[in-house]
Amino acid sequence: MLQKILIVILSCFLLIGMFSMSAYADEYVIALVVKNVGNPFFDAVARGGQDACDDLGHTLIFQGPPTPTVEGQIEIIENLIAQRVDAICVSANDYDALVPVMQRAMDAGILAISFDSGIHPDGRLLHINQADFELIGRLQVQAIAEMIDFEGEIAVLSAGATMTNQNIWIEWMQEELKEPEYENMELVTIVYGDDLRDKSYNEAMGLFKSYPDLRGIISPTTVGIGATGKAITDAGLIGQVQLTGLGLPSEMAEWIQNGACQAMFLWNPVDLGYLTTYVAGLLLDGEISGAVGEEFAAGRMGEKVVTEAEDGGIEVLLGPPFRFDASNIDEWKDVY
Amino acid sequence: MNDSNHVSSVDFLKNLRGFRELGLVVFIVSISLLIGARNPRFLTWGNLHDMLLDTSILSILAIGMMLVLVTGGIDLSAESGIALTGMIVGLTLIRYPQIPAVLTLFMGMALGAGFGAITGAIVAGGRVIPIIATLGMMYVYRGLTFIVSGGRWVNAYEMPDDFKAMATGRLLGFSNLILIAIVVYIVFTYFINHTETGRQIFAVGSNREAARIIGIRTNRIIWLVYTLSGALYGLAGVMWIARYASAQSDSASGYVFTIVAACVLGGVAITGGVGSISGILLGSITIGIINNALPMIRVSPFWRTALTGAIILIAVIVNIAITRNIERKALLQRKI
Amino acid sequence: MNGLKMDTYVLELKNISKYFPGVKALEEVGFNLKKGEIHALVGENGAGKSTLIKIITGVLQPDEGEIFFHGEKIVFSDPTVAQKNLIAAIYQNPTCFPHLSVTENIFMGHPIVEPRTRRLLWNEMNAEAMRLLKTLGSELNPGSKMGDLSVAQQQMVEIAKALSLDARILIMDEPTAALTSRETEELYEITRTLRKKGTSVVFISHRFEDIYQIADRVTVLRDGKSVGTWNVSEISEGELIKAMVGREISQLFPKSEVPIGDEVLRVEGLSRVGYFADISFSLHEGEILGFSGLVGSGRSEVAQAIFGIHPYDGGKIFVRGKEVPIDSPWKAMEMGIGYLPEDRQLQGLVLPLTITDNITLSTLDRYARKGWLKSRAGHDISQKLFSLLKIKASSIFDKTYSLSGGNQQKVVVGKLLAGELRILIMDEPTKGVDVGAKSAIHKIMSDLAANGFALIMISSEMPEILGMSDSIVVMREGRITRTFSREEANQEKLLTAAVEVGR
Amino acid sequence: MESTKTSIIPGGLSLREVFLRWEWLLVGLIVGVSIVNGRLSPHFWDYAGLMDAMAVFLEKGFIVLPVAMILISGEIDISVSSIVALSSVLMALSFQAGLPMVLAICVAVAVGTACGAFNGFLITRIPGLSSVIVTLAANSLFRGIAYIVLGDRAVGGFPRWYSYLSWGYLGSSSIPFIILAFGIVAVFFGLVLHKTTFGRKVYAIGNNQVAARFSGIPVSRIKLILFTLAGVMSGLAAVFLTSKLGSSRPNVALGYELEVIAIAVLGGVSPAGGKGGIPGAILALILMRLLRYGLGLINVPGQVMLVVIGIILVLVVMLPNLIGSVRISRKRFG
Repeated sequence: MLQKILIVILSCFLLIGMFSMSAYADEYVIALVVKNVGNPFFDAVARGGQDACDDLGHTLIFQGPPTPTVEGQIEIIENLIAQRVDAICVSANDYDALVPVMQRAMDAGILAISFDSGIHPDGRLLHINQADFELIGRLQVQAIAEMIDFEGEIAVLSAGATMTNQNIWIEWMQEELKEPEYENMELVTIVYGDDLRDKSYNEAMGLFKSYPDLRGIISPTTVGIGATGKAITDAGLIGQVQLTGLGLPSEMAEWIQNGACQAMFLWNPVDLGYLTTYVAGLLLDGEISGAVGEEFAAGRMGEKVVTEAEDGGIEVLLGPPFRFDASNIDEWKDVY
Repeated sequence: MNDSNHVSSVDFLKNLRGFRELGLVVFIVSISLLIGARNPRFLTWGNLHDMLLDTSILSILAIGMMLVLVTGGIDLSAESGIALTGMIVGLTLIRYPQIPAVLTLFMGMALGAGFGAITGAIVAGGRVIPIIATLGMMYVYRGLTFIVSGGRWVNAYEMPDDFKAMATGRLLGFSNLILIAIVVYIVFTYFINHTETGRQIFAVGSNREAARIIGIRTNRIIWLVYTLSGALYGLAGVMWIARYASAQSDSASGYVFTIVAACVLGGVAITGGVGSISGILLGSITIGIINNALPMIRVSPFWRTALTGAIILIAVIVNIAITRNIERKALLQRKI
Repeated sequence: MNGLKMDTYVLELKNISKYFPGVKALEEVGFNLKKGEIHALVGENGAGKSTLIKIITGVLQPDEGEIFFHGEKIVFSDPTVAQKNLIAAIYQNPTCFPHLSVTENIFMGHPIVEPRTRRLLWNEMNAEAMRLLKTLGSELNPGSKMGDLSVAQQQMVEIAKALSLDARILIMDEPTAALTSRETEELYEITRTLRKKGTSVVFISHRFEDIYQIADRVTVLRDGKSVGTWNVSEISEGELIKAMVGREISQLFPKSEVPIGDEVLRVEGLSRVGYFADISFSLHEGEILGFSGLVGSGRSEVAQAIFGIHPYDGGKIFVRGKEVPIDSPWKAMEMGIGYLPEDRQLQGLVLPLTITDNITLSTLDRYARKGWLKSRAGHDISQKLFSLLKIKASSIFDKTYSLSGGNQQKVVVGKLLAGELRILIMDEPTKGVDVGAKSAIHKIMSDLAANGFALIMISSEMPEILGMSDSIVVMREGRITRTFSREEANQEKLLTAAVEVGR
Repeated sequence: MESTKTSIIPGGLSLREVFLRWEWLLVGLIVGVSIVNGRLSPHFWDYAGLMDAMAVFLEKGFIVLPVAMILISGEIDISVSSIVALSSVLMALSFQAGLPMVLAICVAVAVGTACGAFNGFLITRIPGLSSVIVTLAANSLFRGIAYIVLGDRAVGGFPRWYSYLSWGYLGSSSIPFIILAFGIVAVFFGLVLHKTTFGRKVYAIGNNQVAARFSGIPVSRIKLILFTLAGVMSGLAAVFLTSKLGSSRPNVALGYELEVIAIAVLGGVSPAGGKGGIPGAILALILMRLLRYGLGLINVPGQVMLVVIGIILVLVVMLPNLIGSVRISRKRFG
C-alpha cells in the first residue's frame, strides 16, 4: 500500500519535471540562483523575476539549495551550464567561492550576473546592487542613534560570521560610529545567530543578560531581527532596548506594531528580482552592452545607470532602502 | 549456593551506576558556579528559569529520541519533523485562527504521531536499518515542509494572540512551556516505569530475540517508539513556533545532533537497552547550560562551537573515569 | 472441560514436519507427554530437538502435522498462544534481557498489574521474585541486573521465570550445561518437585547422567526423525548411544599415556585484582592439565590472562624457561600460546564467514606477501585441517553458522591448530557438543598430547576432567586450592577441593 | 548450536555472491536512472556535461571510501565534514603565511591525519567511549577550531595551477582530473579492503569483534588505522574542495557527514558492521550523482529533490527486504 502511494508521489514529481521542461521553447532562458529556497525574501525576488521575464518574453528558472551552502549553489550552477541556459543570476553564499564555477559559465558563453549578495568581479559581468553598502551601514547606525538619543551601548546581531553583505555593512557601521556625534555610543559586541531562529533568539537573550545596560541592537539580517523582536518582547524590554536593522515587513509587522522595533529597513525584493532579470534580458537581447555610464530604461523600474562598483567591478544600483515603521507597515506586511 | 558473595558486590556496582547521573549533577553544579562567578546574573532565579525554558523543548525531544535509542535505533527525522508539524500547524492557524491554543498542541502531537508512524512502518515493516530509514525520512519531511508552505514563512502577526501567549504566559511562576515539559515528563516517567508496554520497549532493546520468544510483538513496539517520538517532536514543533513566533521551512536544521548529544550525555546507550528519564533530563539541562551560559560570560562566538564539542567530550570522559574508578574500587574490595 | 478424556496425553504431536529452504528439519515426528512425567529428549546436535521445541512453544509453526493439547487440536500461531496454555520454556542459551533486573526478567511478558489501571506492581513482583528464587535455594537479589550475573545464576532466573508462569508443561533445553554438579543436583530436586505437583517436563540434555537421574521416559531424535520412545529403566546407556548416533561408540575418553616432556609453561603468583590471586602451576610437553572448580571460580579469567585478553597485574609467566610479559592475544600467540574460548559462537567464530576464513583468521599474515592475500595458501591449510578434523560440511567454503555445534567447535580447534601453537588452553572444549563430536574432540586432544603439545583443559564435567587430565588443578574463588595427579584424583576429592567444606 | 542449523541456505550463497547481487541492483538502477534522465532532458547524454557532472563534489567520494570501511568495522564517523573544514582552513592559512602551495597541501593532509588519529586514539584507548559520541563531539570541536583560527575571514588567492586539481582536464580530453584521482584512490581502497589481510581483518572485526580479538587480531590498532585513514582522506578531500571553491572558510563541507554515510549504506554497507564493499559504495556514489544531476537538469526544485532522494534512499534499501519476503512466502505457500 505504502509503496503504491510512494510510486504515485514519485510519478507526480516526474510530471512536474516534464512540465518544467516543456517551457524550453522560448527565446532565452534566464536562471535565478538564490542563497536558499524556502525564504520569503527570495520568493519575492522570484516573483519580480517572473514579471520581468513576462515583460520581455523570456523563460525564468528559479533555483536554490535547501540550505544556504556554496556547495549546493555550485552544483546547481553546474547543472544550469549543462542545460545551456543563457544567463545565470546568483545571490551568492560566498563572495569568492563561486568565482571558478561562474568563470566556467562565462567560458560556456553564459551571461554571469550577481545580485543581492555579490561575488568577486572576476566571476561576474555585472552586479545588481540592491542598495549602496555604505548607505545601508550608515543608515542603520543613524536610526538606532536617534532611537537611543545618541547615548549608550549597542550591539550587532548578525547572520553567519562568513556572510559577505553583513560583514561589509558592519564595517560601514563601525566607520559611521567613528563620527563625533556618536561619542557617547559604544558598539560592545557582534554576535552571530547563523540565520537560525532558535540560535538568534538565544543570542539576543544572552545579550540582555551579559550587557544589562544595553540600549540598542542592530540586526542586519531578516531572521536575526525577527528573533530579536520576539526576544525583546518576551524579556519585557520594549522601550528599554531599541531595535533596528534589515527585516521583512511580513515578519516584522508584529514587532513594529508592539513597539519592540520602531523602524527598520529593506529594499523591495520584488523590484530587485525584476531589475536583475530585466537587466539580464536586456544584455541578452543586446539592447545594452554593460559599459560604465550607460543609461537605460529598465521596464517598470524606470531609468537606471551602470556604475563602477566599490570592489572594482560594475554594478547597477536599485535605489535607497525603504524605511518601514508603524505608519506604513500595514500596507506592506501582506506584500512580502 | 555460593551466590551471596558475588551478589553483594554486584549490587554494590549496580547502585553505583546511579552515580553516573551524580557525576552529571556535579558537572552541572560546578560549571554553574564557575559561570556564576564570572557573571552573577547567571545564578538569578530569572535566568535559571530562562534556562529551563530553553531546555523545555529539547528535553521533550530527548524523551522521544531516548525511546528510539533504547530499542537500538535512532530517529534522525526528528529535526525535520519539528519543522513540518510546526509549519502545518502554523498554516492551519492562518486559516483557522479561532482554534484554541491548547488544541494546537494536540494537533501537533497527532500530526507528528502520523509522521512517526510512517517512519516506524518503514523501520519495523520495511526492515530498513533505522539510521537510513530516518535519514531518508529526514530529507522527505524537510522537503515536504518546503512544499506545503510553498516556501513562505508563517509570521508573528499571522498567529493568533492566544497562541503566542501560550509560549510567553506563566502559571504559578513557571512558564507554560516548562509546565508542558513537566507534564510530559510525568506522563512518560509513568509510562516507562509503570506500564507493561513501557517495559517492553526496554526488553526489545535489551534482547530482541528473547522478547519475541516470550511473546512481545517486537515489530509493534518498534513501530510504537517511532510513533511516540513523532508525537513528541510534533508537540515540540508546536512549542517551537509558539516560542519563536515564526514557522520557517528550515526550522531546527541540524538540531538532531543536539538531541542525540543530550541523550548520550544522559547515559543512553547507542547500542540499546539502557536509558533513564532522569538521565536525559540532566543531559538536556547540561546542553541548555552550555547554550545559555557561553553567551552570558561573553565567550567569543567563534569559540563557542569548539567549546561545546570539548565540553561534551570532557563530560563523557570524566563520567567514564568516575565509573571505572568506582568499579575498580569495588573489585579491590572483593574477597579472593 | 476434558473430563471425559482422562487417559489422553497432556500434549501430543503427530506427524510433525518442518522444512527450511533446502532442509527437512523434522520429518513426521511424533511425540507425546503424560501428565506429571519427566520426558527426556535426546539426539545429536542437528537432530531437530530445538526445532521441535520451538514448534511446541509456538516460535515456529509446523508445515505439516497436528498438535493436540489435552486431547484437543490446537494451533500455536505465536508464542503467546502457548504461553496462555501454560507452556513455558527454558532455552539453552539463557534468553535474558541483560540490561534489566532479575525481577523484570522473571515477569516480562506476564507482569503482576493492578487490575483496573494495569499499573505494574513492582513491590509485589519483587517479593514474588524473591520467594521464587528462595524456593530454588538462590539468594539472588531481585534488583540485580541480569547482565551482571553468571551464566548459572541466569539459568536460575530462567527457571524461576518458568515457575512464575505456573506452567503445566515446562521445557528445559540443556539446563545443566552451564551448571556445576551441585547446582545440577538442586535442579534435579526442583524438577522432581514439579513432577510431584503434576507438571510435565520435557528435558533436553547431552548428559546421560541427567537422563538416568531424573527422566521417566526418553525419546531419541536422529536426523529430523524420531527413532523411538522408551522407558528410561528399560534402555541401557549403550543402546541409547546407538540409537542417537546410529553406531556404537566404544570409549568416551581416550587419553593415551604418553611420556611427559620438558616444562613449556610456568606461571608464578599470577593475580588480577578482583578476579584471581596467587596462581602458580607448570605445564609440560605431552601433558594435559585439567582445571576444575565451580563456574565463576576464576578458571577462565586465569586462562584469558595468560592469553593476554585481560591484563594481569601481578606475577610472572615463563615460556620455555624465559619470562615473557603478555599483554595481548597477539603477543601470546607469538609465544606459541593458543586459547580455545568457552563461548564458541561469541568468542571463537566469526559466524557469517566461511570455514576457511575462520580457520585462517588468526594466521592471516602467513598467507600473504607484504599484506596482499594469497588465498590459495590459506585454502590449502584449511583443506588439510578440514579433512584431518573430519568436519562435516560440504566444503571449506560453507558458512560456519550453518554448522552444528560440534563441527563449529572443530573449526575453532582447526583455527588453533593452523596457528602451529604448542601450548593450547581449551576452555570447556566439549560444552554443548553432541556425543560423537565430543569423542572426536577428545581423540584430537589426546593425539595432540601424544605429539608433544602441552594442553590446559578447563572443564566443569567431572568425568571429562578425570578421564583426560594428567594432573588436575582445582580452583575456588580465585585461588588454587589443591593440585592432584591423575592417580590420586577422584570425583569426591575434586568436589571437596572446589567447595572447600568447613571454610 | 542447533537453532542455527535451521538457517542453512540451500546452495549456500557466499558473501561475495550477495555483494554481487546488491551491486547488480545498483547497476540496474544506474541504467534505469540514465534512461529516464535521457528521456527527460535532451542535455543528459552530452558526454562532456556528464563527465563534469560526475566530477561535481567528487571529493565527497574520497571520504565515502574510508567511512565505508569504518562502517564495515562496526564503527561510525560523523566528524569527517569538520575535519575537511579544519584541514582546508589551516591549509589556506599556512599558504597565506608564505608556505609554498605544495607544502600547504601537505599541511591539509597532515591536519586531517592528526584529527583522525585523535578520534581513533580516544575511541580505542578509552574503553566505554563509543565512536558515535567521540565523533559527534569532535564534529563540533574541529569545526569550532576552524572558526577560532579563521573567524569571519575567507582566505584565497591560491596559485593558478592549484585550481587544476578540481577544474582541470586530462590533456585535451574532457575527463576531469579529479575523476582520475578518485579512480586511483578508489582502486587502492578496493584492493586494500578486498585483497589484503588488513581488509580481511576489518571484516572479521565488523562481524564479530570479540572473536577477532580472541583470534589475535589487534582490533584497537586496526580501528586506529581506520579512523586515521578517514582523517587522511578528509584532508585530501579538503585539498580538492578548496581547489573547487578557490578559497577557504570555516563553514565549508557542512552536512557532508550524513550524506557520506547515506551513500555508503546505499552501496550495501551495513552500519551494523561486516557487510558491504568498495565497489558498491562507488556505484552508490554514481547513482546518487546521476540522480541529482538528472533532477537538476529538469530543474526540479531543491526541496522536491530532497523528497525524491529521501524516498529513493528508503526504497532502495527496502527493496531487497520486500523481494526477499515475497520469495519466502511464495516458497512456503506455493
